[in-house]
Amino acid sequence: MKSNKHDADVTFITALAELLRDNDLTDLHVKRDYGEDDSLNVRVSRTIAAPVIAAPAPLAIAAPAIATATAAPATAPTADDPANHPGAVSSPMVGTVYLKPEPDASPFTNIGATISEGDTLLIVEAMKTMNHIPAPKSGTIKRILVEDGTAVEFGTPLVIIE
Amino acid sequence: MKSNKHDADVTFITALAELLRDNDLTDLHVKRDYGEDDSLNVRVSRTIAAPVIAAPAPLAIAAPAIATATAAPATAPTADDPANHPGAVSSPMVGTVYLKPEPDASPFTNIGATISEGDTLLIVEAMKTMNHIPAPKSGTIKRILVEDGTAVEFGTPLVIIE
Amino acid sequence: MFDKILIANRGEIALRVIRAAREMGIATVAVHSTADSDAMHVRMADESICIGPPASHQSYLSIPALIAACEVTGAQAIHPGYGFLSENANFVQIVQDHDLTFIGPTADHIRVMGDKITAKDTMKALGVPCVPGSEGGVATLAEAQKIGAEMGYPVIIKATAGGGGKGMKVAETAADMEKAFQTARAEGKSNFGNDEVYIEKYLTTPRHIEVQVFGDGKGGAVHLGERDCSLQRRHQKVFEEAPGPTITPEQRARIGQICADAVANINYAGAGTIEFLFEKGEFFFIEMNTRLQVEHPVTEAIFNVDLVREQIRVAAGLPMSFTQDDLTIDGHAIEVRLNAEKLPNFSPCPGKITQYHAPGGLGVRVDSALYAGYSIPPFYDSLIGKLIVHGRDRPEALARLERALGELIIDGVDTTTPLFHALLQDPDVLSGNYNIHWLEHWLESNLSEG
Amino acid sequence: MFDKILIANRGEIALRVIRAAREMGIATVAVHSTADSDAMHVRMADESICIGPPASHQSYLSIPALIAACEVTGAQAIHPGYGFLSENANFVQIVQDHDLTFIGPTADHIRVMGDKITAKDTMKALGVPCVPGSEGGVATLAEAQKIGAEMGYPVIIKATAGGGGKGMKVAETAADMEKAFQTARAEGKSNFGNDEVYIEKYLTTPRHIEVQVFGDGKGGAVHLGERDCSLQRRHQKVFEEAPGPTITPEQRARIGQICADAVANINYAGAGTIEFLFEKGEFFFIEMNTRLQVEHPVTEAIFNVDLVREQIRVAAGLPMSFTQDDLTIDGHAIEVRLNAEKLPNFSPCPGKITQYHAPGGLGVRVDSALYAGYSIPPFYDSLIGKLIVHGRDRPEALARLERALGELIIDGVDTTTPLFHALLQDPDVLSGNYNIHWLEHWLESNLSEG
Repeated sequence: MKSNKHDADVTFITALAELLRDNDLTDLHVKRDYGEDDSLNVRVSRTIAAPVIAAPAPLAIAAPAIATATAAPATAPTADDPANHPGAVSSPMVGTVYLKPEPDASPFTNIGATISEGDTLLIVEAMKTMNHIPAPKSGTIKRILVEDGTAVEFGTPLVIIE
Repeated sequence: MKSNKHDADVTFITALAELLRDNDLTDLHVKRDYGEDDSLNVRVSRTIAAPVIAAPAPLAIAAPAIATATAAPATAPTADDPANHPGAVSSPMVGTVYLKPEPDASPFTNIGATISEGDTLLIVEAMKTMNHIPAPKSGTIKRILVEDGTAVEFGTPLVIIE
Repeated sequence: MFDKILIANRGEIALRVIRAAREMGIATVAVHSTADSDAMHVRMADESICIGPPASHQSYLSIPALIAACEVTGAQAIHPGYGFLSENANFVQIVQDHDLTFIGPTADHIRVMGDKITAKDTMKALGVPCVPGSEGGVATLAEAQKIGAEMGYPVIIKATAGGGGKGMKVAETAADMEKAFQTARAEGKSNFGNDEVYIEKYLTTPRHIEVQVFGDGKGGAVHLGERDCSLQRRHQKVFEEAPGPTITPEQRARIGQICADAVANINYAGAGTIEFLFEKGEFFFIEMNTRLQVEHPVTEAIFNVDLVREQIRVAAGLPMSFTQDDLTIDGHAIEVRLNAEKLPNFSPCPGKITQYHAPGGLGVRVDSALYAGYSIPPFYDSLIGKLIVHGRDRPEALARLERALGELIIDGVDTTTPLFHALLQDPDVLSGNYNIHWLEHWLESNLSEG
Repeated sequence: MFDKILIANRGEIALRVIRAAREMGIATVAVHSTADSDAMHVRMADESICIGPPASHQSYLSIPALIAACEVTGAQAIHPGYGFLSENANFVQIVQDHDLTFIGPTADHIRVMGDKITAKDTMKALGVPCVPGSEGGVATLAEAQKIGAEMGYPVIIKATAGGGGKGMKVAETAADMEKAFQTARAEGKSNFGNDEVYIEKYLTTPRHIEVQVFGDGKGGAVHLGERDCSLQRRHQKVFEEAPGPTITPEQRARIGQICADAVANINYAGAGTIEFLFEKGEFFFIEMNTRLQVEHPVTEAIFNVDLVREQIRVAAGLPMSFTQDDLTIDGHAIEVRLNAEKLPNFSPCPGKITQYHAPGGLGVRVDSALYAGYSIPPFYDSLIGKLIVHGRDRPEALARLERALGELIIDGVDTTTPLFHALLQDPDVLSGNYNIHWLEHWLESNLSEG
């Protein structure tokens, strides 16, 4: 019983902490009465290591933006950049992506499909050569990040396998 | 029984500490009443390493040093710069300092001398004109910061009166 | 030659003079106000000396401070740059009285050219074409009306002591004369303490064309062609080019020779600029500037000469290093003035420069005292840099200007850079089809909308 | 004219090409490795595309990646810069096979000039003076000894396939021949898989003089005088100037005409450089570089032309924009190469640039892809910038160089800047009295002490 309460409490407080962090809060008080003689009083706080990030430093070290150039999108990977996903398969070359072997054929694979290591995921065409891109591991196709016929750079994430 | 409670409590508090760390928190209070005569009051806190404030900022905003120029001494006043002394008398003009009215005469004043507001402290010669620099207040000459015959800029501290 | 010179100025022009001196092996003394301790000209000079508090009249305009600074540093000559004391005859006299050399013309030449009527009379006598106008001051309305009738309207009434657009009134027709005459007199009186006025033919859409001259002080002189500086806002030039897009080689040779002869005739020494209004193929003298101009780099670009070096040479008694025959035009150059000003009102915008990156590559020159981390003080002129481009012809120079503007990064303050990006989209600017009123009209119809 | 070109290079030369293209209104595609995502050429181009990982052979040298990058971006032509694929005939062929334009000469011209013996035979047939030497390969020691006796010692034995100083041995006298011959063969074999050698007269203190040529691909060609690039360390140029301080106008006109005629004769297209050793008034052909050189800006400065613009024009089938008569020398120019290298060993010094401030003012050009905050990656060449100065004569250019070096600020990494400060104190550099061995000797006696 008590152990159950502990587990329940930890789960609850964990949720609060996540809530705090996800919402970038610094302080949270909760007083919870579960019934007679059964109450919980929680305070969760957090110091954001933030003042450091302000400062003129980033400005000074930020790279110059060239006014007239229609700059390429920033390449710095962010937390939710699919390229950082452990199951991401990146393009090994510059080229044009084809998801189907021929215009009228069905795609090599689909979201949700189960694939085996070595199966062709898609084609990257470069220099009129069709390069089959094989699955580096077996698993399930979670996402397809490119559209048929689009250009990709070296390193562009193509699909996510889990 | 008690031991069981301890175990349970330790497990609970360990879980709280992990929770704190995983969520990057700094402080956590828990007051838990499990029923009559059975309560737990926990505070878990954590100091996050601070020295983040270092950063390359000062470098980036530091002014360029010109390699070939024998640059003038840095003019930024420091804590023990006499110019910051509340009793400092600064030169109101560019020129050459003379501590004596004539080469063979005695100096206008000396360290330790008591002077009255308006007394001549020294002369700054500019454009062949001898400018008598008067004491802005009465007091004792604590320091004479310039030598006879040297050049001074606007703002150069000359003497300190206390 | 001098061992050491003092530069009685600040900002990019002080830097300009330091650069020339350093290349000649001459040591430099920078002077500065307390507000300019960290300024680039202070850092770049061999020595520096603080001459006063921020206010110009107590520092950069303080003659005793400047003379004393020479005395304590042993500087033998003073380069005045432009602005400040550069056209102050009294200063020149005092410099000479202290056995120092003023790098520029004599006090007499500055005095003569500093008075509009004397300047015009002198130039007329030297054969320089002038705007038809009254011979000297016009004392009465009746006389003004007589002159207006003879000359043909429109005419302009100007205060003899005037400047900066004050004390100037246009009479479009005879009916306007009375009011214009009285207003100009009143403004002259209240602004300059002198109600004398003169009358000139009024040109409707002239260009501002100025001829660069250089004299050796001993009766020798050359011209270095013209600059077209018609793009002005409130009588302030913002975009200058050389050669002038509408000036023919024959026109250049003719007016250039007239100007060179004129300054040779009076034994003028050093750099000077004779400014004209130019309309329908005719030049009309406005005034002579007895100093280096802000826009001198466009002339340097197309002739591959260093005008500041030449000023120092002549001041030291050396002959000029070029003759008229050496001076042939190579290509086309444009300068734009980068001001720390916020559009659309051109309000001054001092502050800290967080990032600075100058454009580079072929045919690009930047004259600026900026650096990353520098704080532009609020006490002085808003000119923070000049971007000068040089190409084989005008289209190449225009393309290069646009390219270079795109590379320029000045962060932390607003600048006039967007104005030039916009101007480079305008067909009139691209074709060179503008006059001294063009920019004011353009600003009205463009910038107010944004 | 092209709408869009791809630049198959990085660093300052990629920037150089982007600048020319932008001034011509041509869109640009930058390619880059993953190590260069933040590089200036990526930021400056209209579009950019990542073509591979840091290693050059998988990115900047990857022909399939470059062709694919053209295909996906629609670029119609490729500018190779210098280095990387700029003299790779196979690449040129593949570019053409994909209906793209290579901005440079034909694959055949690159192939002919890429082989030392074929190049020399071709040039000799075209009337270009060559170092006296064996006619083709020398198979036996006996033959080598016979040639040495006829030509007179010293002679040099070189591997046909050699380069970079490998497979080259000097025989000072007849007694040295056997050893030198065997060693050169062995080095050729082990380094280049080919033991064929040839023999040339050995010059003791020659200067490196190179003639800039430009062909229209249709039998028209001009020369743009010479550059003296004798100041070299381990066969790497560090300081280049034009015109050559010891070349007379007559020598220039004669060798220039010979070179222009030679490339006209073979319908050469675009920029090329014919390199000579120069000793006692005689020119001896070394090799022809069928591309833009690092040091091309000194030629641009004294002729006021844009060689990259001209390359693009000719590649697009347009005529050259100048004739030989248009090309007159104006002044003197010097370039110094700023490398991220630590003296005295010139060890590469990649790292983060904490401060960057380029020199400015009259006659100063900076070609550099640096900016404050940029990290120089460790994977590529250590050249991080070029400082080019232009003056009316050599002393003015030297003084300007010293002045500009004093203004340059590159903090965070070591650079070769101190080398140039030191060289500018040396009487031989100031008088132009140097040859291809001078710098190595100077470094031995100067830098090792420090």
